[in-house]
Amino acid sequence: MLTLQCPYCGVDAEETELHAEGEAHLKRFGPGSSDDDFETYLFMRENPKGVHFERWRHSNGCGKFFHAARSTTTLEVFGTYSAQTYEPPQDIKDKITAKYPGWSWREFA
Amino acid sequence: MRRYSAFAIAREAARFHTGWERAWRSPEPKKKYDVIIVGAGGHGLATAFYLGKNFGITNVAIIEKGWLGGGNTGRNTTIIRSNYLQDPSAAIYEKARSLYETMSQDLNYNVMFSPRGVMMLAQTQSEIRGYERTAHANALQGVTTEFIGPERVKELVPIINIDGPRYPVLGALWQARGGTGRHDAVAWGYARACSDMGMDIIQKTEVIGVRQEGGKVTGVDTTKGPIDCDKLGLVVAGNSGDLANMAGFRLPMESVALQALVSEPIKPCMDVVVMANTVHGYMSQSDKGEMVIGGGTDGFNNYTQRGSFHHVEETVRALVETFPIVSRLKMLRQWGGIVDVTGDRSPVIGKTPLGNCFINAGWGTGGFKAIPGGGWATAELIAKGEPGPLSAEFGMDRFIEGRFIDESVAAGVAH
Amino acid sequence: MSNAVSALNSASFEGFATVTETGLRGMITLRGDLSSAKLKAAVKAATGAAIPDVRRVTTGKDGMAAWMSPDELLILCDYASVNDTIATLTAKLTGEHALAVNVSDARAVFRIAGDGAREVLAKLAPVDLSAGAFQAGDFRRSRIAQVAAAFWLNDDNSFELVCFRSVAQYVFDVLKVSAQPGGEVGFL
Amino acid sequence: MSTRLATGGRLLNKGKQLNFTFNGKQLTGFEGDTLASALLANDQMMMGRSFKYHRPRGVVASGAEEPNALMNMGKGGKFEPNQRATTTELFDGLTCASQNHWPSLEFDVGAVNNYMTRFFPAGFYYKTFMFPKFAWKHVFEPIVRQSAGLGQVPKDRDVDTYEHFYAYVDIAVIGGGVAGLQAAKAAALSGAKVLLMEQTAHWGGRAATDGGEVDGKPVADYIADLVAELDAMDNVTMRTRMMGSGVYDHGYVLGYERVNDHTPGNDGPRHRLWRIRAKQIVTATGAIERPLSFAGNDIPGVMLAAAIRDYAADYGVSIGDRTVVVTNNDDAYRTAILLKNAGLEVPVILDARAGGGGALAEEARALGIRIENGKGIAKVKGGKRVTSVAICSQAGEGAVLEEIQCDAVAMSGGWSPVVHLWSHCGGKLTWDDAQAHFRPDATRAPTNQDGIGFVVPAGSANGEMDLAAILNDAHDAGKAASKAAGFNATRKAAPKADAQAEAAMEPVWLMPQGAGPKLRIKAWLDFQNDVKVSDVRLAAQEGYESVEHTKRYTTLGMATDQGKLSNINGLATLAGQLNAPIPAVGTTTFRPPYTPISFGAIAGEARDEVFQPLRRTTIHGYHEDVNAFYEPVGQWRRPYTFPRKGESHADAVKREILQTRDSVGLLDASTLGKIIVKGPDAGKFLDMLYTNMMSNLKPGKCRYGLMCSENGFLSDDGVVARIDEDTFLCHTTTGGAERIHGWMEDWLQCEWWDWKVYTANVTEQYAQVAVVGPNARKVIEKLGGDMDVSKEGLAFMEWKDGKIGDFDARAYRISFSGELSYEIAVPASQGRAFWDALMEAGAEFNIMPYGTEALHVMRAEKGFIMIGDETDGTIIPQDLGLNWAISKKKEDFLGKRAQLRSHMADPNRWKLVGLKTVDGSVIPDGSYAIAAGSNANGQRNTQGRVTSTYYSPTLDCGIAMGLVHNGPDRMGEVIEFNKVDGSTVKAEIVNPVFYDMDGEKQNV
Repeated sequence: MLTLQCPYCGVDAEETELHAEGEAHLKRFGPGSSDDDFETYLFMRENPKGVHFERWRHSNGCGKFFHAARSTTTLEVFGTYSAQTYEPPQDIKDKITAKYPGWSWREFA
Repeated sequence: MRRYSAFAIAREAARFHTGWERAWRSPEPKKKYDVIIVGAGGHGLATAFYLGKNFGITNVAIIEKGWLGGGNTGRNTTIIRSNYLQDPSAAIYEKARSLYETMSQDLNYNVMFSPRGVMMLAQTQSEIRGYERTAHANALQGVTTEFIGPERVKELVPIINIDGPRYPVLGALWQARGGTGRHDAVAWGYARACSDMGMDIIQKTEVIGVRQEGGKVTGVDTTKGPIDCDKLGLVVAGNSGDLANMAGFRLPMESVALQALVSEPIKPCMDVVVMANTVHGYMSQSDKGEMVIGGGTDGFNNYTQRGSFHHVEETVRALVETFPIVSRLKMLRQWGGIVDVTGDRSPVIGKTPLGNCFINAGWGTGGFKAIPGGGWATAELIAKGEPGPLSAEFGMDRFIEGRFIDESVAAGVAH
Repeated sequence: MSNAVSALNSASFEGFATVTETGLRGMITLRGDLSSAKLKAAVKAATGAAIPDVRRVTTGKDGMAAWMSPDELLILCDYASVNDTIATLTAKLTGEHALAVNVSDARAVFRIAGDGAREVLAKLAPVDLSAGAFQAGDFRRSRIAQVAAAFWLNDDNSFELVCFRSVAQYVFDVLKVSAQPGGEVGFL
Repeated sequence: MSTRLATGGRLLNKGKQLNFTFNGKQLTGFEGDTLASALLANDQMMMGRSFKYHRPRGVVASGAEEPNALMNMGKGGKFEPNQRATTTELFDGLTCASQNHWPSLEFDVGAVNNYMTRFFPAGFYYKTFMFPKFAWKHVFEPIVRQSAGLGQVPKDRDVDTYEHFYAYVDIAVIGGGVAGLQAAKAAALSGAKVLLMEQTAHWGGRAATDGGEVDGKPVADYIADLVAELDAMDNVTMRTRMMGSGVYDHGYVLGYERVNDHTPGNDGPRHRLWRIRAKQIVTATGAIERPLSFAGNDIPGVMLAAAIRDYAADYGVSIGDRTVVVTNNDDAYRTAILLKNAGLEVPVILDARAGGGGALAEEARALGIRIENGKGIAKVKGGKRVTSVAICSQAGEGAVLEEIQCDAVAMSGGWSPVVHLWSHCGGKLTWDDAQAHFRPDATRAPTNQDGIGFVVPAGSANGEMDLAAILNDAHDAGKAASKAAGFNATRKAAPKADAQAEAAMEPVWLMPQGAGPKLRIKAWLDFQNDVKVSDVRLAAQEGYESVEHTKRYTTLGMATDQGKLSNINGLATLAGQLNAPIPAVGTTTFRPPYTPISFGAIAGEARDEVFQPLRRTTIHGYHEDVNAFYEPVGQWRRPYTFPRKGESHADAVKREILQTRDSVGLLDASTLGKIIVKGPDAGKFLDMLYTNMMSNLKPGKCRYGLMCSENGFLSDDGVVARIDEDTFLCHTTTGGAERIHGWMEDWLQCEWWDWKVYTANVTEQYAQVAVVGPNARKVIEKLGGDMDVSKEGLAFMEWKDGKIGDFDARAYRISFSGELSYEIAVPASQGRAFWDALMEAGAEFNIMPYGTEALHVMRAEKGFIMIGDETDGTIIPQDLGLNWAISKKKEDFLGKRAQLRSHMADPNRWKLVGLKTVDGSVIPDGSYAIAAGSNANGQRNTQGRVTSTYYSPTLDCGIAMGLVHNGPDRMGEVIEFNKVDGSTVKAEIVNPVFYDMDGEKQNV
């Protein structure tokens, strides 16, 4: 039963206030993109054993979508941050690096 | 292999059972095998078994990081049914169901297949239509099902509340020859038979790398050193993404927790399996008398084998509503397993971007009931290098083409 | 407006706290840039209230403003004056990207009063409702059992709770279950 | 025999006698008794039958670990099976019965299994019952099921209520024994908010029973002072009868409070499930004594040594007059000493240790008790009650040295910390060789969301067995927890305790250590499930070497006590057989709950009417008044039809349709979603959301639109009205409002966050009524008001604000039935009044309400698709001939790229057509159009399926819509649809618009 801090309203929200919305930082591919890119966008998932960047919505709360960096093996949360970003903030990346030196996730590390 | 029978038990009883031999050997790995299967769960062992039985390929190792049958095979709610809507699903699940019918005899190991009947309750008009559609599809697929009315539901399951104030039972899709089996026994029975064919089941050995050359697989690295092979099968529900990473490709899958629970045992009161998808719960009674209960998956990626308690809560309240007498029973134990869920929630059986490397994964919540069918189809795929009719539609290419096998169209949840 | 009735017509229940549907209330969803001077002035003009801090309510002479999200307030006022309040807001927000819409009839409001009020809510909402954690003027969107709701604490230690009108009966029913005599917890 | 003593019974109120019945017998006990102690006081040692062999079972323990004494409790709506007698507080009027026997506890036919023990070893059922093929299901399985199962099935609906409670604390302390109390105090001194919970009704655990001194006073006094002190602290909450049932991720703890189990007539809930969030959790859950494995250790009268002590000291009950004590440690001597001091006989203490015991042994010896070192029990004799024990050397194979008459045996195999709650969330264990048990490994605690340990074990739960060490450890645990929770830990020192020193225990996993097969087959590990030493050895011999394999093969530890007594003994037996060290074999996983918790408590308040929220429109009261027949649609309940007295549903639907087509009907359409989309980029945004163009819609106009998922599939439809330059109002399907609103917010917040668009879900602000039929205009006009609803004043696909009667209304001139139709929105608070006004105004036209079924039939007659019927999540708009609603001009919209993929662009996809049966009958719902031949899997080929099928009252025949291969090119062709009975029905492929093909009626 997870607790995540909503970066918008500051609430330490338990999971029943939240809705999981899948992998974060997916790049949308629309008309004109290749079949491979489009398949990757819609279906191919990082699914790591380790740190996962993911989307959540504070659905029974302020209604905002946000991102979280969370370990799928220990459920440690390295931070939550705005959904209006293209990559995780540096301080969160640093925190992950401190715990898992050499980690990487798609385009960033 | 010494056959199991009542006579054998009587013989052994006389000498205090000191004469029973090992059900399976515990060998050290050889340097090379024709085929390596990663994962000694139900699907992995069944794949190996049918490689031997149907194709005569017995120089096979099954490598397991824990103990055989210790993943989802030993954690599910043991439901066996084949009343699926789409042709490819109905074909493979019906194949599996029919193999379950004779499995105890085929393996000389009683897997306690109990064709007690499975019903899926219709509690909304759209569920009625969905299940009537399934019944019509099944009639053409050679799967025996029927849509029954609420009175028949009550007759088959006297403890059900068909007049619930919120969601009265309007009918059900009934598969009389669906049922349950003893999950551990399925793994143990296959393991014993595989071992008897000379295959090596290598437990407590983790695959840590996939070796390849020129785009083709050559072997695996394990915690017991490298092992070569001509062909590799990845059959590791819950860990498919991890293995795929080692082999250098990504999958259209995510791993999430699925939870189950049992009550304390009571005397027999329910002789069928009931699934109530509108309210998200299903229940059967085990031979020990426990009510075996399951519900939906968590929404987030997870490898901890611990789910979130509010899903247990949602499932339990659904069952208290559907079966009011369970209110004063007690939850004895809850647990979780990790399932791989694909983009259309149907499995993948097919080739991978790596040559001679094949995959069976993504069964979501439907893995146990498919074990013999999945094993049968995967064995054919590995032996021939190309999918046979049972797995033809289950390749990963479907995600590029937009050709999905979506079972959720008939029911909110697929179990 | 003689035809207008609230969801439960001011139904009430007396348990170890008192639960009352408070009747019709003016409510406006206001979306916009909460940091803009124009919006601040508009809310002031319409209600007399200041822009609330995160998860707080403010009160003015003509109404209240509650923090719903980083770009949304719930404005509360008399039911009869809601159209005027919207008109004021809209006029003051001319030229600004904003949305002010009447949601008075889309919602129901309950008051939970009495010593046990905190506990009645704490049986239904995953929120720390202890006196130290939840104080007068605090506002929280969460859920009540299985539906979304928002509530705040008044200076008189009573809670007011807003939910969607269609589930007013459900919310009233679960509040009644929570407030049943004999159900006092003795924790909060 | 067991009986009440004249002395002892510190938990009893002997002034208050209580009456209860067991198996129909009227018995009495005292306030403070457990059901088990009261039964024992009435010489009722036998309390049940075992699971597999139906052997007689007596109580073996005094607490939550009890595997045998399980009862069918209560009657009717308060009946509950499998209730543990040892944790059930006695109350006046309690009724219970023993389980798993027929016809009676004393004479049980099922006990025949007992005589077949040898033929039923572990896993025997995997090896037989295979022939003939269907014999398992029809012959063997029913026998197995009937003989298993323990408790009876409840018959009646539960009459009690349950609730949840959310609590947030800094530190939750689980266990109110001396360690829990001490830890709570240490934690509370830091200022942290502490919740202390204890599963029984009493504070202090067993420390007071076992004696010792703390800070110079008797431990019982120290506990009383500690309780008073904690009680006085504002930052501490203390709850008895509340079990810490499970520890979950991120500091979540479930507390299972049995509020009224002991006072069943009181107001309030029966159970309360606390959902606690704690920064830190202290597990002071104590330890459980282990049985010893010797032949006949399951015979009633053989009990844990500490339990015998508890019954004597706490409840004033003696288990027998002559109790043999058998042990591998010093603690059991306390039982002998207490019994002797109570005037009972202890004929011998058998100490398996060659070197014997320490100071406690000296004390026992001084009391004149015979002590035999290096000795053990070869065999217990007796049937339903112990009659004697045969003594042997522990080192040998069981040659009998002497037989001693006795009526009770007190056994102790050492103590195992209760590590369950530590382990639930991943806390790891370490093997303690000296005490032969697993204890928490403090370096590998379960971690929380911040990656730090959040569970701290305390006292004997942490492997400390001596009073002084327990208090020290608990004090440290409280300090550690407060520090980890962000407080300054107290500087106060731990109290000084003094208890008798104990000599080291020596592990004994089998007694005697060389016991042969004949003894091993009688040496029980799991009393309830009948698993013996021989079974575990057999499992290992057959290759079930993993502890999980052994557990599952033998059912060891899978009984209702979840192996609290059997796990370590079983594990050690397995390790012995495998010749491996115990820690290398490992443990099974500990899963919640610690002891079983009621489903009622888990479900909480969510039952009956509030099982799930029921959404009601403001017109719902009308539907109730006229007894509408409902269908659930999402959480709404919509009228399916409005049957009149004596009318069938089908007839009612027919009447509603004919009347609407003929004159006028009313539909409560309030459930349709309504979402405001406003801002300078609103048009651009809707162009991305809908497949068709919305930005060029003129204010005052309406347009039907389609929405697809990014995967290309049709997900929702509805009418969009442009309110002004900046503002649109989007209608969604009934189930779609929240989903589509979330979908909009998702794209606005996560992809196009620079677009200036605000949305608001105003679905419930309005009651919406469809006034439908040739007389619709007349009804509206009759209400008066200032709105011009004439053909010119409000043209088809326009909307307008104004007054209808007294009502502020917004009217949309749209039609889903093909008739002249107005959808009118009024403020929800006036919805019922508006509906009533329409009903009144329409009376002269014989107006009547119609339900969702009439709605469905009328739209099908008109060839309109319905989301959820024509679509099922696998359908793209092109399949439904909706290409006209897919913009060719737009570069991009959600779903566009997906629809370009090979399978979706495939001309062979099934396409929408109308279907008319040749014989006028109705095609069954869900039917498939069959094609020649079969596929490679032997499945019959198909060429289409129906999506909607109805009897059309308007056309008086069966009509349907369906998807057919090349359908639109095959007009006039007759194809066959299957029925479940194997027959088929023929239908002609026709245009899907059956009614008013040119749309004249809606346009009048």
